[in-house]
Amino acid sequence: MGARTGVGALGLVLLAILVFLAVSSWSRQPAVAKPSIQPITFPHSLHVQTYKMDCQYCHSDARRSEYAGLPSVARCMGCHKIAGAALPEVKKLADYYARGEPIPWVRVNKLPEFTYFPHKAHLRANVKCQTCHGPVEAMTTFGAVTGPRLTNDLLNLVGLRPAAPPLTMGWCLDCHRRQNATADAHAPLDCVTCHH
Amino acid sequence: MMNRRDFFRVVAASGATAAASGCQRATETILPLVVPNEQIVPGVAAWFATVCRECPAGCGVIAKNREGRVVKLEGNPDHPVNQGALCARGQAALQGLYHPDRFTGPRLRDGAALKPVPWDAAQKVVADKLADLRSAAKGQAIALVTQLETSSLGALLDKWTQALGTRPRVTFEPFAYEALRAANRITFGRDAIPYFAFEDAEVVLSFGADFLETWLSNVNYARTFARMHTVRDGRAGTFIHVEPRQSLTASNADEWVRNAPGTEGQLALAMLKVMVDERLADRRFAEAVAAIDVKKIAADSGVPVETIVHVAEVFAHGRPGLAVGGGMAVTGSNATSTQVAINLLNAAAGNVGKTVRFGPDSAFGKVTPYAEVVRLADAMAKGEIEMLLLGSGVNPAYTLPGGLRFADAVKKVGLVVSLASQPDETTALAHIVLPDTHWLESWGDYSPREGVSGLMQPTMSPVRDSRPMGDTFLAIGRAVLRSEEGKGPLPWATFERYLRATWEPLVRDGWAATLRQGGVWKEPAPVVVSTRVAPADVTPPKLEGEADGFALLAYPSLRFYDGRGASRAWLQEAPDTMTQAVWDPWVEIAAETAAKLGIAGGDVVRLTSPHGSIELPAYVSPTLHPRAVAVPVGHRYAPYHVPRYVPAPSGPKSPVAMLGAAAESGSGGPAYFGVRVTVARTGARQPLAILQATHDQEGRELAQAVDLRAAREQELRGREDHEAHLSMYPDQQYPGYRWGMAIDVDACVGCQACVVACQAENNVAVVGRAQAAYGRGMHWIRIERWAEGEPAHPANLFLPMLCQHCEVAPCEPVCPVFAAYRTDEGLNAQVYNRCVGTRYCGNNCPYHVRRFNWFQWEIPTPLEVQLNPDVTVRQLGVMEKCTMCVQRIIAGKDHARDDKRTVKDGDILTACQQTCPTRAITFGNLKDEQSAVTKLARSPRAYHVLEEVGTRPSVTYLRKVVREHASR
Amino acid sequence: MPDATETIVGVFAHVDTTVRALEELRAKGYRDLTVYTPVPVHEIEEVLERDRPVSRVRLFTLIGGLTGIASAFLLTIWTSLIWGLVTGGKYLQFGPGGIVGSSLPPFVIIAFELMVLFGGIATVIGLVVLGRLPRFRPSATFDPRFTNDRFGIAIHCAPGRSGSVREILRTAGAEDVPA
Amino acid sequence: MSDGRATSPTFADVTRDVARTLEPPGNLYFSWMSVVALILTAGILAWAGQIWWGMGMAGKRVPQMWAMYITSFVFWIGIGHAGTLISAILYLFRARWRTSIYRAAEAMTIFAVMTAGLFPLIHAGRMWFAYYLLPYPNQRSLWPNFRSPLVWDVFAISTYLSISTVFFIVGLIPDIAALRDVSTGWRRRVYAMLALGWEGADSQWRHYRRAYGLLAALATPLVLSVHSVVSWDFAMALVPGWHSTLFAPFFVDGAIFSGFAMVLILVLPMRHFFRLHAYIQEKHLDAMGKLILVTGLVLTYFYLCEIFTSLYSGDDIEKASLFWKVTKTYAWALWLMYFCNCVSPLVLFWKKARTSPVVLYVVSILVLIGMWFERFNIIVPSLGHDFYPYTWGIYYPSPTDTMIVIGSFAWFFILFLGFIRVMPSLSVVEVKETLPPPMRDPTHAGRH
Repeated sequence: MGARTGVGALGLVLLAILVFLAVSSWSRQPAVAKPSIQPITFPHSLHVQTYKMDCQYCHSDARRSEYAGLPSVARCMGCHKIAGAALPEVKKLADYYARGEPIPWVRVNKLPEFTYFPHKAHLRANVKCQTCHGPVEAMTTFGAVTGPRLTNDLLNLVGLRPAAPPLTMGWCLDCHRRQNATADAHAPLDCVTCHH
Repeated sequence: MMNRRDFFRVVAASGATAAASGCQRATETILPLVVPNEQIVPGVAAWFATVCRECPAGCGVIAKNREGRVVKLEGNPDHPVNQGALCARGQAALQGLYHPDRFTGPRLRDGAALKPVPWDAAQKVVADKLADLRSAAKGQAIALVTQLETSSLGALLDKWTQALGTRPRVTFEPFAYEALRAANRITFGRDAIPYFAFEDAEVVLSFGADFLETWLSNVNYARTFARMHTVRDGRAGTFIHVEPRQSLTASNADEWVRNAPGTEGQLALAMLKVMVDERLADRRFAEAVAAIDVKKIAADSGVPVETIVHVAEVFAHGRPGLAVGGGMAVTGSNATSTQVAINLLNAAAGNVGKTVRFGPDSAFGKVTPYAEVVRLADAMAKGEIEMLLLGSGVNPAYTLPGGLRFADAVKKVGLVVSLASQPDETTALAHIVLPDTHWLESWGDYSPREGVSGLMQPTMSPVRDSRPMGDTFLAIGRAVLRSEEGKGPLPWATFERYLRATWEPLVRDGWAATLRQGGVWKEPAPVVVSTRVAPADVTPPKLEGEADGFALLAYPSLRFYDGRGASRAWLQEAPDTMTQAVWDPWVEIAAETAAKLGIAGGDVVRLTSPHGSIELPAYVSPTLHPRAVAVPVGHRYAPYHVPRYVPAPSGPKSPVAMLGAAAESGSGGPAYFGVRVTVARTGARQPLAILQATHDQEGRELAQAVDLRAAREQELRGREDHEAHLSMYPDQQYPGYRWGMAIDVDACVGCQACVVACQAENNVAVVGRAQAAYGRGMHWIRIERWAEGEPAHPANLFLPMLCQHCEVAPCEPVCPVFAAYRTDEGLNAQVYNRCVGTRYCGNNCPYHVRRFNWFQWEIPTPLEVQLNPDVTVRQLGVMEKCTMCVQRIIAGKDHARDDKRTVKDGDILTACQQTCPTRAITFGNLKDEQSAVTKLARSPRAYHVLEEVGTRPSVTYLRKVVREHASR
Repeated sequence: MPDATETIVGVFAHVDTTVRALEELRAKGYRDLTVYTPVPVHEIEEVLERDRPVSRVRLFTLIGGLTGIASAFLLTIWTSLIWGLVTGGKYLQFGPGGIVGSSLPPFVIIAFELMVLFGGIATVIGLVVLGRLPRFRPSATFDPRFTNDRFGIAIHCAPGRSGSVREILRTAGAEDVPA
Repeated sequence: MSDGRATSPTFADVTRDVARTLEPPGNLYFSWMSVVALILTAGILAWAGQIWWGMGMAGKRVPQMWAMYITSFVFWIGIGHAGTLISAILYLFRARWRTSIYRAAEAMTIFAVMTAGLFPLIHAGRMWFAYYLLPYPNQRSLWPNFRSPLVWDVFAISTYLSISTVFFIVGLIPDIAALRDVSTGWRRRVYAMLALGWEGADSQWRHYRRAYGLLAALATPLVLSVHSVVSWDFAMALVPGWHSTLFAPFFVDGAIFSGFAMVLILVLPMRHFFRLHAYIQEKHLDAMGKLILVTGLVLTYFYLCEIFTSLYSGDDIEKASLFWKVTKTYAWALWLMYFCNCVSPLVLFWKKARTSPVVLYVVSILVLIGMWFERFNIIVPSLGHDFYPYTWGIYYPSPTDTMIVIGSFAWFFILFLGFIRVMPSLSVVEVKETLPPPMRDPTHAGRH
């Protein structure tokens, strides 16, 4: 019947607008990281679970700097001179060290250039690494799903609110608000704390 | 230090990707260090102390190193010369370090061009030539010219010249104040330039000394001058300045006396005569002024007798006072006698030993007199010199008077070797360039005055393929002498070894601590001098050129000094405070003269002296003495400025091109005040890029002043209560801190240091001449000059204007997307990534302090390496403005939280505050009753700019204090 | 069309004849009429609207308008409360003791605009729904002349009464009564 | 129709005459279209250059961070006022002379608002982020600032465009149906689709009439509000010369003034080329002339108020701003505006002038020039001489912004020229309504 088609047409127009908005909000945002192909297959799970190493043993700058930092090749070699020296991946490491070259790790977690995320302040507030980086301790190849996704935005638009993927601004804010509401914390909500 | 080279390479690579990526999705790699460097934690700044070598003042500097690259310079708070402050030139030194034109390695002349060549080959050419000359016993045909090197490098080079048997090294500084030394030799029997204790003076009487701009040690003297001159507890010193031109220093005087050019010495004697006559000075000085006719001097100088009497009285009553001579007053043909007269004034007022202190003598006393340079140039012209070695920092082809014809003379030299790190007028004449490292990449030491020895260390690995000058000379010297390392007269492997060896006995095992402190300082024993009083005679200055010409005042520029600073775009873009002109050089012409000759501002005029001619656009000045024209020294462009920022200049622009070669007879110094020029219109027009539309406040009371007596009275009574602010809306609450700033207009001298410091700290873009002229400059802070009173003799007020961080900010509610909003801590925030660029905020800001990115401003490589990693580089189309250095606030809070305490005064210094030589800017927490800023905000002198608009700014200004007698 | 009825159309050239036919038909008890006019004609409406309720379009408008006002205030106040950013010293925040601050006056403008927007769109929806638009096939009784300069009356009646209806139409002055 | 002249057209005449305007156009039309399209292309290229190289391509600077784009934005929004005013307010007042021009005016409104709507985009430094102004749930959890006049603009203009369009389309439905029934071929199929199956049945008319009335009732305050909201872009700001409560009525009046001028500029050639003298008669021109005269006089009054309040305020900064505008760099623009807006409409006091198409056309063009400069004078000189003497400066138009502004006229005319060839530019239904309804018995005629 006529009325129903009219409503349908209107709905179509509305949907088109929504899709446009979703795509436009999503398009300029941090990249969705793919599971990475690294120059050396580094199994986080083995180091964390089997050898019980602390994250900060290697990412030692996290507690004192904006950046968590990567271990120097020398630090890797500190253990791997002996440990697992015969393994093919460790040999790659030794090669890099011998050549005095840095290892070209592929970046997984990335915020936009205009966003400052100080690791130090979050560690001081006892935020777990996994909160943002996911269950790295269980990953053999580090990968992450971060940034907004179209499906999430669409669901968001029609009123369903899926758990936002990590490292979007709304997700950061939600956590800060939760902290302020529950803990005796002062998680800042000033834009300039991260955007300056 | 350490092996930072590899690290720098790594960071430079990732920096480049960061700069290129707008919204890139390409795979990005992150590179770890191969070997950890314990000095550097990525994301955390490391600070290295060194000494600024942008001019011979030798201020202490600490360099902020982030990820292996220096991103900011600050004054070393422990250094006795600058005590933490830095001038605009010091702040801009980073642009020399990362200068796009820097040589990327040694160069060898091939026809008109300089071609890259390996180090070994280049050094071999030099060594071979040296060896040839030595074997031909032509040691005296080898000349070495360097800038002022007071300590180890100078000593090493002297050893080098001795070992190779060359002519003695010539130290060349264009501004070396030879007349001061000569006069002190005459009056006090000591060939030295003393320390002038401005801080202890009650009255300062300056004869042309531009001590707030370039004179001797401008940061040191600005700091001490502020201590003497700023109102504290109702007391303030007085400053009287005598100069034909209203310079920046003259503008800061309580009383500026405009005299006929070259009559300063006679005026000093007239004042001495008045003091003697009024028994304000010892009778023995009567002998010196017996022949003085005050009335005649008044007539010659154009200064009324009453003024002479009044100034003399004020000066004599200062206990102690201080008379200083400088600028044009002491570089003319009568320079030495003028300074002798000033010395007598000091002696007669009993200032010697009090404010004129021998002992901590200035390093300027060690400069080879200009007369020696003239002699060398003559030798060159005669073909007696076959090899000329020029150290870095000297640019004689640009700085020597045109009358000397240096460029012609140098063509007669067989081999010209330059160690300059970037191309200039002299490297254009050189055959070989062996680029020196920048001082921020170098080891060294520098002693700006007796008792102060600054130690220099590399603050990062070299940006370009360059070698320290000392290393180059050691290598060449050994090659010539055919000796090995560890043997012979030059055994040291590197200059660093030599430096360590020199310092070893001095610091013993305190090397690391000394490096951290930036040197060693102790108070040298004062030297007592006796005054020789003799009849003084200051003849009128002899000026070359036509009698009806105008006396040329070729004065050193605050921004460029002798031209060394001019290759820094930051300095080009920071306006000259008096004219507010950027980029272009100009000739200042008195309004009367301009009217007579039919010259309007921006008309290109030709100035001609017997020695040369230059063409410059005119700046019509109502204040200049009508018998003079003034041209600043030091304007030049670096190759990368053209045509990026300015159109290519036509012909020379430096006034030294018009100066004569002769040295002043008394001292052997150059005569910057020595010619008369004719002024002729060329018919062309080149309007200057002037940032300030008008110097008239039109009654808007932006910069306010209060009488000294009233200020004293207010100080006693306290501030009258302001009307309570009325609003229908509840006030904003500040749960934590509330940041605010206080700016003392009385202290601000208008030196532009804050402007450049802000530019360095906040990644503020350079826009070039045309854009700046069209109101598209990007500075977050500007120094305004407001002229009050009669146009020919105005009182100037300097008003630093930056975002006022208003509590009821007009810019915020108009922003549709919350890009402008007010933080919980009272900052007026601007979120760049949210900004859409409607520019509504920019219209609605009554102070017009918001800056818009009209274009994607270019940052020529490798200047992008300097960018502060804590501040976003803004994209085209976004608005930006002062953030009160929010990145520093965040860091300061972070440090305080590490110590489990709240932020207190001094934890956070904004970049402008940190560098201010006169401490005019105070930043702090307005909620803290004890903080300095709170106290200043409640000062009786406090006011807000455009208070009636009701924006309730967080920046409080303190009125300038004017003296009753300042009328004239 | 159910077989039980027959449809008769009368084409008129004049308003007064159309009105006359309508009055006649109504008097005879014919209620199932459709009148086609190229323009709305006051005289015809007078006859037709005599015992009909007012068009329900206005209800759509009212509901749309009120929805607009409500959603505007909800949107503006809610977004202010979830992140009470301060601009120009004005704010609306959750604070100690409930909502603090005041920046409501500007929200009235948003409310006004949304009232008009939602009201207008609802009106059109009302028109579409009540007017049974759009139609993809012309109704059987429609004649293209009706949008130009002719008036039409379509009567649905029991098959046996078609004769009398035709008679009424002709008598009233119908130009044409197609079979 | 009361004068009941013998020449009064019949219903069928109306349908035929309107259908005639939609016949395939001649060479003159196409040559005009190509000229306009060429200018539009230049404008689009200029805009592309501005997006690529930056906002600096336009002549803006500190202190004139707004200039010709916002001038043109306000100008076009103002033009967009006449259409809905005619169709809504005059409808409610039952001003019957509106019928012959209202379709063209409404189309003009929509196209003018569409043109105006481009300018905020052209003006924004990062137009690719303009969607930040729209309130929609996003992953940033961030909403626009509803306290900003620019967000009010977004709401006001999008509402205005939506309601005007709805109004326009609703008005078009019966007309298209009429055209459908007299046309053939592909045109018929297209019209059939657009007419939504309108048949003119009483069950449609009753809702239609009610809906149209309600829309008119909603649109009436909307017309007044839109330019008020636009005026608040200025009135809410602090700038001397902007910060005035006078602005809302001042802008609304100016908008109507310029809107009617634009209507005349469009309708007079239409009347000439389509030979619509029977429908757009002298009395229509007379009524339009009167409206222009009245709004012009009111505008003059507002100008005087503006000067008076500025002088009477005792605010030195306001006074300095006024003095500067009247005597300095941009004085020529101000005096041009006074001449065009205050002096030139005075000629319309004479009935001869009001009924002369040539005079009306000249006055209308002058009024448009004057009204463009009015906005220019509000924006550029006010900003150029505001609170802070340090930054006072002169704005110079650049080739880019000049070309874009000229291009906007091309954009508007290309839309309008296209429209009049595919859609009835004269309302079939409403014109018929104003004609005497066909009666067999003439004694009924004239009653209403």
